[in-house]
Amino acid sequence: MSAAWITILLPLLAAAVIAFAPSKMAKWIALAATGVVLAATLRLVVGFHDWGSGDFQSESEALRFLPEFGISLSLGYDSVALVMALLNAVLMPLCVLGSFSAIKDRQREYYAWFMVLHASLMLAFASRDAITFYVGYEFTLVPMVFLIAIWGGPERRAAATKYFLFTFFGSIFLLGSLLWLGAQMRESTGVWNFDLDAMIAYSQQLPADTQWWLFLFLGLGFAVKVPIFQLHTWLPLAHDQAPTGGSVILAGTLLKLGTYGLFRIALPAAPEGAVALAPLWAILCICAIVYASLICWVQRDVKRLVAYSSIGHLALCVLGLFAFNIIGAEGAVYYMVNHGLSTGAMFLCIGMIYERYHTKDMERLGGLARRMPVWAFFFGLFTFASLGLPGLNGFVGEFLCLMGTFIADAKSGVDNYPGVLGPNYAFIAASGLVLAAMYLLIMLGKMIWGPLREPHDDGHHQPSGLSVDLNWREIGILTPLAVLCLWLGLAPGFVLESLEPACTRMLAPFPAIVQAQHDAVAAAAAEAVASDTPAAELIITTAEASR
Amino acid sequence: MSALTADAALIRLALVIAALLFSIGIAGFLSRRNMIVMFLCTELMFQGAALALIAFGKMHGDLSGQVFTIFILTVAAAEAALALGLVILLYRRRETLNSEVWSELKE
Amino acid sequence: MTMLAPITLASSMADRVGLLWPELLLLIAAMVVALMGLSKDRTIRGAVGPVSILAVLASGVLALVTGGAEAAAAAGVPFPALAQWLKPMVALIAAGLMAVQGGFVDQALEAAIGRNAAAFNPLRAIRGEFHAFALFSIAGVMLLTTATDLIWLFLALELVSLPTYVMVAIGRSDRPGLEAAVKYFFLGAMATAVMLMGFALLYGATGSLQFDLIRNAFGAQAASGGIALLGVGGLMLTAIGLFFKITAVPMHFYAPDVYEGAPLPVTAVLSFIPKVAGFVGLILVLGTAGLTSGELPKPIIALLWMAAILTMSLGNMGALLQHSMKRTMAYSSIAHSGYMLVALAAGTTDALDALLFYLFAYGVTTVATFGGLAVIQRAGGDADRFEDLAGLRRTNPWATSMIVLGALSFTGIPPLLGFFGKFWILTSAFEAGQVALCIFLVVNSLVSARYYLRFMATPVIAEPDSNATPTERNPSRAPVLASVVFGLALLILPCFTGSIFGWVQQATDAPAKAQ
Amino acid sequence: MTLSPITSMLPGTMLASSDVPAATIAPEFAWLGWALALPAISALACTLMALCKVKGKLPGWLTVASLGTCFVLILKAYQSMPEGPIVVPLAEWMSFSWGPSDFHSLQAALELYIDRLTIFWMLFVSGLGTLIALYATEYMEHDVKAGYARFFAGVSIFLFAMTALVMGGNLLLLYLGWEGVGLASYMLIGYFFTRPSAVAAAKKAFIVNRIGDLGLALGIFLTWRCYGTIEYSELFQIAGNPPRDGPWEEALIPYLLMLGAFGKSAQGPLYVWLPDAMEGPTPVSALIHAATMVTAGVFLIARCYPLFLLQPDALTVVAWIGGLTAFWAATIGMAQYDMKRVWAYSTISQLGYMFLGLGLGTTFGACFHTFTHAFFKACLFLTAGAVMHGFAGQLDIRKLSGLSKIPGFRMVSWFALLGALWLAAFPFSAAFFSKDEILSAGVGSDRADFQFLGWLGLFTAGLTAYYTFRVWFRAFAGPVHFEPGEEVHAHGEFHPHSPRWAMKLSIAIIGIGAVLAGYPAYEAMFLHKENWVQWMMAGSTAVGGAGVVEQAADHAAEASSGHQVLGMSAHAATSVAGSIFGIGGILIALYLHLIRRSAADSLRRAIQATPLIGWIPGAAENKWYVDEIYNAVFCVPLWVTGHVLHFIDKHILDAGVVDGIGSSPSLVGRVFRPLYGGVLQSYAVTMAGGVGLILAWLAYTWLRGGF
Repeated sequence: MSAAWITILLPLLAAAVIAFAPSKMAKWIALAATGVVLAATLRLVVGFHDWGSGDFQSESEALRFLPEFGISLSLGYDSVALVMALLNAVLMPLCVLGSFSAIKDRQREYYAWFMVLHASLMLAFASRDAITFYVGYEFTLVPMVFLIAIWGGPERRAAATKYFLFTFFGSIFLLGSLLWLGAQMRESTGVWNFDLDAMIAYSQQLPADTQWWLFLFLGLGFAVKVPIFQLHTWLPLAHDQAPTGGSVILAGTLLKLGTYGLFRIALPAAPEGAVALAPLWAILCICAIVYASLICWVQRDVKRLVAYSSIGHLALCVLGLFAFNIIGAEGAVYYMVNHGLSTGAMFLCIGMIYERYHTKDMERLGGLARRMPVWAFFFGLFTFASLGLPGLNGFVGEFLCLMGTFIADAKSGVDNYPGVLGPNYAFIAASGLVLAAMYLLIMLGKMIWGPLREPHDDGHHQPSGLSVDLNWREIGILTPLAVLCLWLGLAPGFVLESLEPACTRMLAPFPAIVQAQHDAVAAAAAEAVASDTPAAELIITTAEASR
Repeated sequence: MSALTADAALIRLALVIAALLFSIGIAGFLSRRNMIVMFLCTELMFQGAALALIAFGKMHGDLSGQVFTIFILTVAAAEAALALGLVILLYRRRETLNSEVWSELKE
Repeated sequence: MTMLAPITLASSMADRVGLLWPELLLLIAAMVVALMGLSKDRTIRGAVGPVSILAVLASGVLALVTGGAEAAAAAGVPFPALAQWLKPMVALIAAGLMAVQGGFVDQALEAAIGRNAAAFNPLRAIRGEFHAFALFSIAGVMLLTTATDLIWLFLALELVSLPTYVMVAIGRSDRPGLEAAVKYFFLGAMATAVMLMGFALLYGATGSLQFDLIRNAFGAQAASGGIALLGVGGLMLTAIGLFFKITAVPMHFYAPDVYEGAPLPVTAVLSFIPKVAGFVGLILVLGTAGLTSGELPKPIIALLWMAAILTMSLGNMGALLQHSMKRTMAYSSIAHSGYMLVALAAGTTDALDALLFYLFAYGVTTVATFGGLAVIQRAGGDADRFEDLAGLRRTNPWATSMIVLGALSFTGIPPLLGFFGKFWILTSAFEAGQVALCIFLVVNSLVSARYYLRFMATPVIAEPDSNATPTERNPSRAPVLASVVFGLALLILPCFTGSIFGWVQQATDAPAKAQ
Repeated sequence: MTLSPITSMLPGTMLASSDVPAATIAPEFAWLGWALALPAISALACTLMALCKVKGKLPGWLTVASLGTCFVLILKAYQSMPEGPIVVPLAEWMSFSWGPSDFHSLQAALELYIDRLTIFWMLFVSGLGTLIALYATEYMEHDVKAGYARFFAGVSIFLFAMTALVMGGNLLLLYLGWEGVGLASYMLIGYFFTRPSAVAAAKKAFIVNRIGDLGLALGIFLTWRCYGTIEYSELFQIAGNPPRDGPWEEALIPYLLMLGAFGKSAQGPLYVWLPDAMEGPTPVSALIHAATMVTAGVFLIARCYPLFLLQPDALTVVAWIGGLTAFWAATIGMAQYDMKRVWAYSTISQLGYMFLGLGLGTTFGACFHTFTHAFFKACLFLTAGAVMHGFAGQLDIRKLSGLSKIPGFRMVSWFALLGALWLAAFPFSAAFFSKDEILSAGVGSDRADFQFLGWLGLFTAGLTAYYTFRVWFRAFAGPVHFEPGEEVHAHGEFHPHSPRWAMKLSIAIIGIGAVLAGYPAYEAMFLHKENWVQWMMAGSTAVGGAGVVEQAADHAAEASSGHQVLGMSAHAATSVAGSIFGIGGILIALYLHLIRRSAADSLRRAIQATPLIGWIPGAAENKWYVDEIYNAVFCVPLWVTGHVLHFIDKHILDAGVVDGIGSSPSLVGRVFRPLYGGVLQSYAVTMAGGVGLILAWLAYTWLRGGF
């Protein structure tokens, strides 16, 4: 059995075992399983065939699952998928470890759901087939809903319901679009085929207006998951109410399914549509950056603050994707990883505080650097990673996304990769740099600096039975993340290099399309000038604006 | 030709009667509250259909319509048995044949 | 004019007896079971359930073994291979439904008789007849699949319906049950009359009751300028009559009340058996007018289209407002009929296959869910409020898991079986160009998620209200067993959807060959 | 490279060739990487020690040792450095390439770009860094159990980042250092993190700097867009080529870079963070917020001078911002009572001079002033630190007097005097020459606006002298009087404790350094040798400006007939006027703050009593209410917007739209509820009606002609 299969089947097996194992054993089984999965994923990385190729590289024989529909369960990775799988594999054991003391009741169910979540995420990242991707993508909902609804905060039921319905809303659009595309393919080729590469190859041939609709719906599907501005309201609630482990995975990898889906399916499948809709998406993204940042500023609940910050951060990531150039695309993928690590780590940190004080209210907590210096160090580190301090991981992705956006117009001089965005978008998006610093430092100022404030209403400081500062287990959770943050910030070279072929492949159809669009606008402008119509001025203005 | 004309007229008449029977059945079913009457109305509808079958059979010179009618009669009889049994059960419970008393299940 | 067409009916029926072994087995079993139920010996009475289940399973196996698509084709069955899929499928799910009924017996009386505290009363220990009726109904569905003419269709449909009326009425002779029965019966009779009128018009339009002849007549009419108005009217009335069976708008109004009033296991039966019958009837009747070749008269397609949209939407919207689980399931069952009507409206062979598969997925999910719900009860009725599920995870984790799985499958969450049902309907409808229907379908899935979430969440999350009287455990293990078997099937069968899809496709392949 | 605009703005000079020499790749200098690595290692080690709660002075000594080694490495580089700039590749960092030509790659390796400007900057950065770290080993000793390791981790991070900033071979590495020093600054300003004011100051510093960083980042993007590279070695070679982009984009580059420089160097509208930054421990104020970090903006412009030279208007803006900031900060500095705050405003003011110099085209003057300023301002801060250390945090000049007469503080006082004289640009002090270089370029300019800026600078020099000596005369001279500050730990009578050897040694070395900083000028003046600083500028990217000044200096030396100011050469005129302003300021301070201290108060009262200008003293003490205005104009509206958006998000978008849509199905479902009324006949009627409706719809559609 190949390592790829292990990453999916082992968690499922573990879930089954946990369901019948003694309650005390549950967490250890989960930890062992996630550890093995991490090892298997590392094995995949080591055994990755060809770092220079952007193609999906098969890791297993295709299981002809539903031959009538051309659906096969075949696992494979390109470097982007592999990086995302690795991110998930790294976060999972840490989440399990982080739940050791936090989850006291219904442990078996908790860890079993976690394993199911693990498997479906791994399936989504490893799928080469649209339907199996969708299976993994969609099934993540179920364990997550239960994780939120059972072990969540006081508003857990509302949060879980909203999360479920809202993201289900998105994914039915995704499913609908995929099936529609499959049916179209069947009509023209005579056979059903849901292989992603084949679907994308087919779909790129579709006429531009068809692609417009296709991208609208595919994009809508992923937009909910990302979440894109105006479709985001499920996120603060879900993050806020989820248990720590759930929040970490939600922020760390579940949201990435949205951006990964854009990267893997929506953008390459409907490049014409993507180009046509890119300004709309970009405007939503830059709105989200400002909007989420300002809302973060006035949050009292630290977890909610970090949740809102995810909206802004991921908007930047999506902006990078819509730059349609290699810098933006690689930046976006890198940013996915970074956001997963740093935001995940922040949620872990907040969880540790919550376990000790049973509050996340920044008005009641403060100055914890005095009480918990080690925790404060980690929290500060991840905060700075999150606000994009160079030398830490966040910066690399953020910088590349912004730069990709900045140069993404016809004049950028990037012959191969002209785009439809450009400096105007980047200027506004870059304001996020300042705003993020603002709210994150306010948070830091309240949480770790200043005079010590602890909630005293429960009479004693350590109702949790935990040590004052972090214990070794907690340090062990945060240290790998901290090391990764530093390492990815200081030496991004290898990862960036390996991402390049896959990004190049994804971007292949874009230059011609964008160029054609620019040419068309320029031609229209020229024609208008030549004929000296009254509309000439308007068209020229539009043409200039589009540059 | 006259025989044919007479047949056609007969068939038309039979069909009109069938339609009337069916319509009366429906109208009765919708308007009456007595369960026995309601059941009889459904029987009327059945018989309307049966009459139409016979008329059409005549029209097509085919006997299967009549065969069908016999089956309809049989089934109607079975249904009548069922209906009467049910009505008795209901009557015992509520001492009335008014169907409106059975309206506790609703939104 | 006076020359009569040769009566081929009797002879052709005689040929077909060979196709009917499963039904014969079921009819015999029904009688045996009815007699066993009269026995004073408690062990014999107790064996009624297992015997029924075995009989149903055996009939399914028999259907597989005897098969004979060729014989059916020779006998003029419109979809000769349909039975090969439908009979075993119905048998399998019916076995599950019978198992869900396992607990359905006058427990107090049985116990009293066991203690010799009460005399045996065959009128109250109704188990025997009850199972016999169920078996009759199942036999009716099986008969339907090999129907060759309208008479057979009519008789088989009545064989399906009449026992269900009785089951509702005598299931638990309490007031809700009786009310349900009276509504079900009278409205059902009216719908049957409408359907019969449709048959009459069909006969009038084509001059035949046999499907192949009707098809030929319609084919000729269509070739020469379109099917006559009389024929269209006949198709329409027939379809509307059958809508009652499948609880499609506007003939669905009885469903919530009847499902709520009937005892839970009967509700389970109602939500599956008549539905299969109705859809098979629709397939057969509409098949005469070109269902699978996309040549249905436009008004019929429009009717199906409208009915599909309304049925999905009204079903799901209605379900959102309910407190009774059975009532919710009634609306849910209406909505699922709507999904299946989408396939019917799409009108391709592929869509038909999708429908047949969906029936299966729906049936399996129904057994899993109702089996799970049947593990709790209350004195004098079902435990029917959502709140009754609270705390179920402690008292019965298996049932809880299965309810969750069932709800997920109903919602269409991959990779459960229900997802593949929707998947197939959607792809086929997309392929047929019914984009609007697809959009309605997915939006309705979304709406439905909300109330299925209650089925998922309440047993897992909610804690029972300490003031409320606690629910009782169903003494029978059969429902939970059925639930677990079918619930696990929801998880496991998707691994074999490839084979199942192939099987289903064969069911409708044959007529294409025959033509 | 076309430089015609700049020739027109400078007095009759022709530019020497301002082409930056091509850089050679010199892997053999890889040992210079240790200058980057040592502080990094020290930072990591100190962080670990902080986490492990190491008690003792080990972190301090480790930092001093690593910084000292770093200084030695720089010295060695100074000696062995070849003529032209070199590029030392160290490692990969971020690199992309997607095509064969320019504009198809983004290279940002971990590489060093070493020219004389780099070495010059690193010399005083690492040198002062070492000394101030040494000073801090003693100054911070009362925190050995609390934040000692954390403090030195911050200092090490700062040195690492500053090294990356100065030595980095591309703009992205500069950005890394840029933000890195911001982090260090944040950590160190907020060192006393239990004080809310310190936390707020740290936050403010970082955020205001971030605004500048935003400009820098965008400038980097735009640079890449225009030139296809962000590596200095390539960039400066092709900077004069017609840019790839339109003129608009190219013109914007220096403005964006400038924004970054203003943020880091507390200029123009972004100066507000620096005074608050004095919440940090004094060594930090000396090192980061006076001597080194704040000069990063000067460095940035000097480094990217070729890009600025292409846009003379941008340089004009730099000059104006610098000149006005110098004046503005001086006015506030005159009214402050906290010694460190005065020095902070003086830092802003002096940085303004440097920017003025950059804008006027005399990078030499600007860098020279940076150099001298680093020493004397560090000296002033360290003496202030010694006072603070000795008087339990007391820095209010109203509560300190005559410190020079207190035993143990004599040396401190005299070095403070030295620093004050230098700050006041007392004739023949080092700063006198460096300031003179800048102001003469303004006064001697052809352009009226530059002349105005030059005279404004001279006037500001007078103000500087006044407020500097106001502090010295108040605190160090006069009768002995003191009140301890808030950080009194011991009970009983308060005894000031005088600094011990490490602090004294550092102060002494830095003080001597301040004196020696003038040596290049003396050398040029008396030995007629080339000014050493100017030599250091030559061949660097700042060479354009240096070339200009070289010519200008030649002109001045020849006392050519043109561009006479007040009948003298611009240099001479500036020197004389500067001396007059400076000594005048000192004399006024002497009268008001030493001879008749009551006169100061009565003057203040008199002004306050005068209508129209009565508000001035109070406003000046309150920093012209700039913070309040910023708060009202930027912070409060954004904060309110945040609340409004949060309300919209929570109650309108989520609870309204989303939940509204979510509940719409059940609302619609409610409409149909009456149909399920429970009566048998009504169901029959509804069914029949439904059938009728559907049939009617079908008939209607059919009649209308199709489906």
